[in-house]
Amino acid sequence: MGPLIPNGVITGDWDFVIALIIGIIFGFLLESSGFSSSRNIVGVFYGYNFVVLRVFFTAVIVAMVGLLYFDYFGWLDLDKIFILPTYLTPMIVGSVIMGFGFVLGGFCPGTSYTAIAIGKLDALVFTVGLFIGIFIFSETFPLFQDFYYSGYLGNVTLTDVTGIPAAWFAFAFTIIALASFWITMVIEKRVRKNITEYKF
Amino acid sequence: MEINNRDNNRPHYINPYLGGVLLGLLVIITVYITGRGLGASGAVKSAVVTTAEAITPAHAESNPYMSKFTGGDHSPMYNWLVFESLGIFFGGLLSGILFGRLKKIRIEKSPKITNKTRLIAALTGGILFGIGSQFGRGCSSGAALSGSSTFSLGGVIVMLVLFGTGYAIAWMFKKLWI
Amino acid sequence: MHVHELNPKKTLITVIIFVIVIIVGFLTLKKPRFTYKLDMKQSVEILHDSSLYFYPWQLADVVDNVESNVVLIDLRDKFSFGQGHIPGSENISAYDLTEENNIEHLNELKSAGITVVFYGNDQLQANGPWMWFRQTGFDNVKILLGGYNYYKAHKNRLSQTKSDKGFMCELPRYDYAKAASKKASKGVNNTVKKKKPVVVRRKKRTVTASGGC
Amino acid sequence: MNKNYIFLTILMILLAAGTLFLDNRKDNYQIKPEVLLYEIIQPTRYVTTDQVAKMIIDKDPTLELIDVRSPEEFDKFSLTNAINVPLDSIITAGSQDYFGLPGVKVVFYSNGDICADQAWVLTRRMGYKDTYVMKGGLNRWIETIIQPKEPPQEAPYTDFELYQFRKGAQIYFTGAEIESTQVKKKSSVKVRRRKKTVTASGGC
Repeated sequence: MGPLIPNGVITGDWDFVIALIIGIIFGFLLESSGFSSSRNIVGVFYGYNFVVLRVFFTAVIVAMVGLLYFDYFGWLDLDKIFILPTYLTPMIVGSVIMGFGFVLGGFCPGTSYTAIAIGKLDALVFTVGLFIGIFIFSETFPLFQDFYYSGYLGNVTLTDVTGIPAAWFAFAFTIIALASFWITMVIEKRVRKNITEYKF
Repeated sequence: MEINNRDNNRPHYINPYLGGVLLGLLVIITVYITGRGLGASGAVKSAVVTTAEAITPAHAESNPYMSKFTGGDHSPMYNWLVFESLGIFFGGLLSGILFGRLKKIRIEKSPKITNKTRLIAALTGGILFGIGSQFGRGCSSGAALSGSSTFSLGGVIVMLVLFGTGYAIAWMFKKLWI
Repeated sequence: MHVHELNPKKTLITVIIFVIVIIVGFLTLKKPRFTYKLDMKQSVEILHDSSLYFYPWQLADVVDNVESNVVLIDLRDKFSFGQGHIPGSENISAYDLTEENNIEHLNELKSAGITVVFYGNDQLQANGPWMWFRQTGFDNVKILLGGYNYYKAHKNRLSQTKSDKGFMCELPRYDYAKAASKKASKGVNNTVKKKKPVVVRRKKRTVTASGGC
Repeated sequence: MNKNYIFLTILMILLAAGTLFLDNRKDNYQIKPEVLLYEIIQPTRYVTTDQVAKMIIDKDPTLELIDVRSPEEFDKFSLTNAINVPLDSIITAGSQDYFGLPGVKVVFYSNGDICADQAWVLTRRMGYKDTYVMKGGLNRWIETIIQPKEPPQEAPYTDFELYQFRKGAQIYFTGAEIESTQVKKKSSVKVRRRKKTVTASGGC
């Protein structure tokens, strides 16, 4: 049955309405979980607030497990969904750069939109930075075009690379995530004792 | 407890696990409907291409990166991710109103730094994130969240390296936040 | 208050709804009607098994009702069937093969140990269905070599077809290399002649063994 | 600490562990039996020798001819640019590199069309799309392209058009403009003999 749009169950005309609705839910969830505050987000790196880790890992394990069940029930064909292509080296380098941007800026693109919505000036500046960054990238693209396309492995999943069934990855991720929830709880309690409470 | 006194002033957030479960279900629904996951940085890319095209169309066409996204029947802004990002904005607004967080324009920062420092850091962070997201084929929501949910190797790599770098360098910028 | 001291009621409710959806999924899960019983390797191997092919001369007994353990199934449409068919055969059009009562009927024949022979106008028409039923575990299904057309042309001398190769449609009817390039015909001609006696001897053995293909 | 969290943790572990027991029904790449049978019944996979000849003459880059006969037969004669993948080795990993390339039409052929059709069923079950069978095989190739017969006088115009095309194709493939009568006789003599020769190498 699913995915609906690639299978033609829903026509492309509804694309943008659906995009808007999904975006609204996404934004609502990000904001209400506290992702509109950069100090909340960055707290994950200093141990005083693990909200990012909790939301993110919970979302990943629920989605992983859910997709596997949906695939099994025949509701969703996992072979037909888009798999993010892997470009090994540029992805690693890009993620390192993003890591710096994350700690410096305190947002990622999605969360910065919600923070603009509730009136955070730093989020607006961050988004302007995003714009400039992508512009710089496009302008200098010819310089590292070869690098940009290097390390291409195709649209591979973990199963394609390792041969281990996806369910084992879902299970391992779940265990890691749940363990980290309990461990970070202890860390968070300890760190918060020595920290002056911050305003949101 | 000292913290308890301030609970009344604290903004009300939903339980992070509730947010996480709902977000996970949203990813499933999104994949179920569209066959691909969520994303956010793609909208800014569309905006960049559109702006460049509006100012100097010839330049945008000749740029090997931007030309990948120009030349369709519609403007690059007529794009799934742009609409989704608009939705993110309005969703955030809705939640801000509901939970009383929509206030006048303000800057959030550590009390130890000036507004200027914070804004410069935010701008630098934005620029770096913008460049990095192009190499990483997506940002934390597009690549890390949706990518790893669909068991993509690239998605997992982005997630691990992104957070790993964060932890590795966090001590350098401690002053910005605490 | 730490988040772990709050009561995650809503989270619990959401997760339970999620679990209920999964349980509903399990309850509504239908067992697939067909599964492959042979893997790819076995599916290739059966193509060499001459006992899975039904030779035209074997038809003689079936038509004369001597052999009662064989059911012929005509996969052509009703119209062609009405115009002429092998006596004693049943008609299940290829388009209706998966209908519940037809599958049931084939299953009954299978459990009764009766051999089912598929045929179409030619071997090709029945080839796909034959392979499919073999692969999905109907190990009583065979295919009639030559199909109805061959039967029609030879129906009065079926027993003599043992020595005929006309139904073996995979046999080359021409010397391709020679037919296609006339310039080199002389050279090829010589080699063929040399090889000929050796080859003829082998022929008799091979034909019956290697089935239609 | 609320004990509901412990409950949630256990629930999530159980859910994740449950996925380990979902047997992989799809055999990860094979198409469903129902779909396979449905496509088997459709005649859409057949292409005529004329279509193949036209594609070869046009040097159609999307065409990929696969010869499923034995290597010996392949060495003696094969169609232009065909690749030899004997039916027995069609499921080996090396052979599968030829199938499922985007924008490429794979056409199977053999002496007749049974082996090619069997190759089609096997590859289709493995999920490869855009695969076709040359109906009639090389036997019909010779009859229609290499030694086309002139249609009778009362035949419709399209038959003559087709005949014209085949004559052209004949010249293209044989490289010779000889009066066909003589050739026919010659080859028809050899044909009988040849038949015996190849029988030896078995089916396909």
